[in-house]
Amino acid sequence: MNTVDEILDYAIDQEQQAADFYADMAKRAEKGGMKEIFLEFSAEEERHRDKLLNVKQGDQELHANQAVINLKISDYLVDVEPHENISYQDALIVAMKRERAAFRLYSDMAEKVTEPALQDVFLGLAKEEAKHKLFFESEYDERVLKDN
Amino acid sequence: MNSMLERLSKEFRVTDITERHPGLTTLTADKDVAETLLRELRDREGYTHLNFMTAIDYIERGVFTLVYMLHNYATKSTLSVHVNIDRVNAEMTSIHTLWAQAWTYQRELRELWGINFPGSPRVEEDFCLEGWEEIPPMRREFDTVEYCERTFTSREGRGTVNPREHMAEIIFPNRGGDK
Amino acid sequence: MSLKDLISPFFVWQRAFEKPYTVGLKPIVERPGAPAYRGFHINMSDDCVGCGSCFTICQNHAIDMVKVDGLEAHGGDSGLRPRFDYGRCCWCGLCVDICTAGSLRMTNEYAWFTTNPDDFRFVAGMENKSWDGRTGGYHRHPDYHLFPPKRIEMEMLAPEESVASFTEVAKGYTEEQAKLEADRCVECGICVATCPAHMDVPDYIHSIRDGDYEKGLQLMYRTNPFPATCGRICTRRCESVCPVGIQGEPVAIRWLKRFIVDQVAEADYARILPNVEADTGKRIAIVGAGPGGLSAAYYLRLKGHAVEVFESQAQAGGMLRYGVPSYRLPDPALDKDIEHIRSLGVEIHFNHSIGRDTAFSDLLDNYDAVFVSTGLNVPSQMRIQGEDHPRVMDGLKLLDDVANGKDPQIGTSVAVIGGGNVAMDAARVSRRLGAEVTVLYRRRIEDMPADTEEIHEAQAEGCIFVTQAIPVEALNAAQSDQVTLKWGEAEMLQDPKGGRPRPVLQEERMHLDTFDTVVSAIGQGSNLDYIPTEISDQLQIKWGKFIPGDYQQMVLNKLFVGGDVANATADAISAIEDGHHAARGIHRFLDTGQRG
Amino acid sequence: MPQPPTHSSSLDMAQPEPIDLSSGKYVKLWQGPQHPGITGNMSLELTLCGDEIVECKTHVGYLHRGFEKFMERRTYIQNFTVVCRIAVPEPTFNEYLYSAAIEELAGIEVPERANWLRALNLEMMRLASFLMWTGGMSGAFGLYTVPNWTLTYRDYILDLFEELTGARIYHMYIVPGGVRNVLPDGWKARALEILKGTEKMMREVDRVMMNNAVFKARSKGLGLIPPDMVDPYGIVGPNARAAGFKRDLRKDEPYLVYDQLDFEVVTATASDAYERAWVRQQEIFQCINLIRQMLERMPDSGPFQAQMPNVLHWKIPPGETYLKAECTRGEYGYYVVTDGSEYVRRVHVRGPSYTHAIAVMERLAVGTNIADIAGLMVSLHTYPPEIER
Amino acid sequence: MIKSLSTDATLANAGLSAEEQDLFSNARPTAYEPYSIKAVEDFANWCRANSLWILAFGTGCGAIELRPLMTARFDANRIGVAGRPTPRQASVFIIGGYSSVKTLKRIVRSYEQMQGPKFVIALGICPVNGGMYWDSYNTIKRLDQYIPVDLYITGCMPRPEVLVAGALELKKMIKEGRCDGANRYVENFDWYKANQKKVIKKWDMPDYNW
Repeated sequence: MNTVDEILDYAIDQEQQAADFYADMAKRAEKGGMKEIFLEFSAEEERHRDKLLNVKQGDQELHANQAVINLKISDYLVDVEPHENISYQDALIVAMKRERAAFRLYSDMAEKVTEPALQDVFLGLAKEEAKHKLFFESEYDERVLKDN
Repeated sequence: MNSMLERLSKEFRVTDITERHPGLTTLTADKDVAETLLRELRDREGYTHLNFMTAIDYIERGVFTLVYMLHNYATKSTLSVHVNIDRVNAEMTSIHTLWAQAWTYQRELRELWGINFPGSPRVEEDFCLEGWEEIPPMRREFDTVEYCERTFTSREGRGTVNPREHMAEIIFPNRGGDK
Repeated sequence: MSLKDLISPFFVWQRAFEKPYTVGLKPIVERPGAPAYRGFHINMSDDCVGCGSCFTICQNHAIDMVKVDGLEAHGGDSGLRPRFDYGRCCWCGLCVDICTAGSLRMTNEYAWFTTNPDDFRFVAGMENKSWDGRTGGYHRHPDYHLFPPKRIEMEMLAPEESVASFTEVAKGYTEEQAKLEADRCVECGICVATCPAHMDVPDYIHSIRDGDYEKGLQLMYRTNPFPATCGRICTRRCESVCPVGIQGEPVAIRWLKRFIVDQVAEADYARILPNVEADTGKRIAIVGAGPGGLSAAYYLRLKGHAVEVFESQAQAGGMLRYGVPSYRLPDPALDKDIEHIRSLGVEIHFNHSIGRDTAFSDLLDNYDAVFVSTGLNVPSQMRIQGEDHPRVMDGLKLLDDVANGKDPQIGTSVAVIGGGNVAMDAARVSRRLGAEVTVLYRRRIEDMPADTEEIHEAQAEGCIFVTQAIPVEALNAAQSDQVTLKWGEAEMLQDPKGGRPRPVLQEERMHLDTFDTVVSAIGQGSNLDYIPTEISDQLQIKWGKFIPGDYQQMVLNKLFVGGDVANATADAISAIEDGHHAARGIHRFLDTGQRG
Repeated sequence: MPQPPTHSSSLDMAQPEPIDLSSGKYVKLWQGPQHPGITGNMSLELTLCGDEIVECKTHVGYLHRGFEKFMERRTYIQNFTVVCRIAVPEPTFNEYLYSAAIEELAGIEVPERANWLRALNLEMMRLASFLMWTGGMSGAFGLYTVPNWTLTYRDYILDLFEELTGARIYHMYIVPGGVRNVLPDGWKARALEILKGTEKMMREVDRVMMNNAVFKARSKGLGLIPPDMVDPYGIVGPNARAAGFKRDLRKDEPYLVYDQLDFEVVTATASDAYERAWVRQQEIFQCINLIRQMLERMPDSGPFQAQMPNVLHWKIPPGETYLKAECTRGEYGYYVVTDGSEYVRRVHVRGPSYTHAIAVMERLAVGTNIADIAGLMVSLHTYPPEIER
Repeated sequence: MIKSLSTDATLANAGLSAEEQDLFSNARPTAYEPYSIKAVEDFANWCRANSLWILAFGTGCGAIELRPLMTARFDANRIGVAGRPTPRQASVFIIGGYSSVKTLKRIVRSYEQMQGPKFVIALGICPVNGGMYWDSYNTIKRLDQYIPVDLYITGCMPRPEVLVAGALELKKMIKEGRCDGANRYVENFDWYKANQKKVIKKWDMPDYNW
């Protein structure tokens, strides 16, 4: 991965894989209502993919310097294995963890490469994933940690 | 004071003697002894001042209660003499010879309550009202709002909405207790 | 006549050299009204809640409550605003004195003349007038009240006494206290719209003033078959919008409700309350004997339908019995409500679990309608490392054990995690079991979803509150019957999109504390596993909750849902209304075949 | 000084021989209701022989609003705003007596500070009312300077009222349970300043009016009230005090804080128009003195309203009471009957003008001159709205 | 408002007894015709505006604020306002608040006795829509049903300051020729009379001329 386009292609592929993963989960989900949730997640990932496609075509830009809140919820949660009878809470954990992993990956890559242009792309992608993580963490904060 | 009230209850068969507050006592006297009682109170007991006289319409009991408020300057005590009279063909002995302002009160009572005081000067004359054609207005059955709506006109364009009903209509039209 | 008498009048001349008293020819400008002058009205329309107290007190009928453009009725605001008729107003200021919201006042403007008498009419605060923005004028003195601003204190067990047993903490009003408290109601009816069940609050409070408690009970049962319960543990959204509470304390609607129920003996219920209508021959199955299910059962039974309730537990009441500790809701009170429902002929099958003992599809096949109200009974996991530690327990289980008379073995030091009502209950129950209790909560006290009252009582009973504390791990402690909780401090971060602030863990500020037991009470979810996939696939379910249509009806015509498993608020009164509304829908559906 | 008679004889209420208007000897003349020489909206039906009045009949009812009727359909708190309209120039006494009667029937104890503020209001009202009367009295005898002074100072007092209560005329300040507001900052100093000016002005009025040869000549001997007329006619207040009766409710049956204040009842011997004016003149000074005493001694802090129930549905147990206070014209009284409901069962307002303007006026007018009738009327100090309510 | 429908040239004066019929005229009122030359009419209006003579008839509580108005503090004499004892000399009739039915009779009588051009100011709330006495059996609720009103001043009571300002406003209106109340009375005479007779039960007076 030496060019910006290559990196973006990789990232787009990752998002596509995620979308497919959730679509597959939706098919397999047994619990009432979880199908819709996974389809929503899948759609969310497709939105991410589309955004990167736009970036690749030059219609949108990635911002390496934007500030994204890190709620750090996923940092201390245990890993959950996705399965057919997964609950909403666990599904969110899966999603958060996936976004967190991607975020870590891009951050590491940014540290490793020396070329500033590539570094910017990786940082931009990391921020993008951080935003995605924030989306799921907010959702978790709102719907699971509601203390009723 | 007490001895006087005792004497009154013996001689005039007054009842319902109640002290309302220090210095104000109410009692009820029969219609036929009322005038004598008032004269007695004025001449022998020092109740020389007639504060006022008025009537209360106890429509549920079918009586007018006439109230004579007398005051004794020497003992600083006030006596409220109640006399119940029939609402139908209401009539009472005039006391205009006892106090000079009494006939004015009697004119008022005649006009606003429809209580007659035979022999009272100018009692037939209009007092507050002029050309009044309805039942005397101070009687309880006279509905002043209904009369106003019938006789006078109010400005148009008014109208109010009850908050509770309004909210029920907007927020929960099909909910709540069955109507 | 003396000479002096002739001369002395000439003293008038000495005034000829004085400065005249006369005011100038623009007296309105020169002489504004005094700072407390009762002039023309002004209404802070944003603060006004449209309660109509001004309308009620106005002896001249000078005020109309009118709809105004741009204002809609919503919870706590009728959307109406007072319109003043200056062909009636006498500027007595009673409307200002009674104004519950404190939004209405008078300016010191006093001049208005016109050739058209119909001009003298305006909606204060909504129409532009020359005196808008004036600061002077009459307002109510803070120490002057036309109704008592403070509520009558409910007598409570002292904290040291209350932690010693499970005796009910609130002692209930005496008749005298209840009448005084009922007297504070201004009868605006704003609470009615806000109450999920739309109870006729002003009316039953009125019946307390009249001393007619039987009528009060009848009024309550029109919309709520759990008055004894709600009179103790209702979340009372009515009180949160009570206009009396804007400048004082809201009317204690909950305690008054409880008072009415306490006045009427259960034996008299049958005489006072409505009886069952003639049998319709329809059969209805209800899943779950919680407030939602039993409320539906009650109203359906009244209409003459045969009702069967399936309950997996050994007793009816659902969360009210197993989730609410008895110092808040003693069993006799709950039983009073439930017994009346059962006395009408509602049949409850105990220890009967749908999915296990009867298939869900059988219900749909065998009954004319099915109402599902299974509640939220699965505690949410914290999903942190070490959560499976034997000394970590969930709050619902603790409450369940205590309700069933089992000893949960919590030891003497307990950490409760969470800030909801379950957490408060778990904490206070633990106190009663003799433990030192620490409550750890992610956010601040004011963010706690638990009742303020409960928080205060928990504090009074000696629970220690540690806020902005996020548990991250449960570790083995030195002693095997203890657990060490690793938790970090949190900073509150404003959500840029709005919403309540979110806590963010600060890794550098971690703590390790050791407890005998850690009780997690961070929330509950539903369990809908009893519904087979082929049915649930047809239904609208999201986040573990049903999404019902009108009249609580699902896509399957026969299926109605309600309670915590179908609403966002997840409290008893909402469940009761869901049940009532579903009953209305079921009756309508069975009667006319109409969908909602 | 004549002593009040203990026994009064029966009144001779036999009507005089009807006057034969067709004889041409008599003229019938209506004075009022539209007439500058009349106090308020009322009228006198005079029969004249030359310019001497041989018969006088008072006609009232031009201001009849039926208060006692519509008060029966208003709640207790609503009525408090209504009652002040019963006597326009002196609304405060209505507010006080109505509130006090309601409080007595409802068993409400008013805080001490509210009592001082109430008494202060009553005395200020008395002062303002007397000032207006002084203007009317001198105006009735053709002295138009004095009204310009007194009405201006009355206006200054109304300014004080405005600051304290929020209104000039209808203060609606004394409310069942207490008062509505407390003295604003600096109010006392301004009040003392105005009292000083009023006192100075009243000394000048003393010279210009009371020591005026014309005024003396016209008012002395006019409308003489003999002492034996006082009780049978129910004459009260300054009219009775001018006839030698030392009767003042503030002294005899003290209400509010009057038992803590230092004052003497003013009396005169012959109750003619001049002496009645003189008594009122002295009472103005007494009034100023009382206000000063109160300003000095009244508490500056503390509650000013009793613990009140919710007035929107205030019920008062059955009962009846009659409360009275000494207003500028004498005994002002409220007779209130309650029946346990949210509405008052019966309110009767006893205004001293009731007898002064009708029975007394009709008697005193006979034999006086047509030119003096306005002066006689003002000297009795009558307010028509309290007669017919 | 309805225009006069009656074509009768004379009034019936039905309230009068036979012997009184001869004592009063039965002519109908006539409307005021402005001068044909505008300058003359303007000058006449200027004169009228600067001598507002008020009828000294305190019909209700509003009279209480007329005293400060006419004395030193507010001194309405400055702006040409003076009190007149008789309606024949007065051009402004100030209705001081509520009017009872008994007073209304005298108000009508006084108003009709006033020489034109004449103007009516209604003080306070009661003449507008009944005010405090909206449920009183003895007060009228809308003054404009019985006599025409040129200017309303709201308040209870309107303060002397507003009365001064109101008088200045009336002056302005007169100068602009906008005060046509008296003409309205003539044009809708039958309507006003019908309203008056509806509430004044004892109509023992002529219909218009005194």
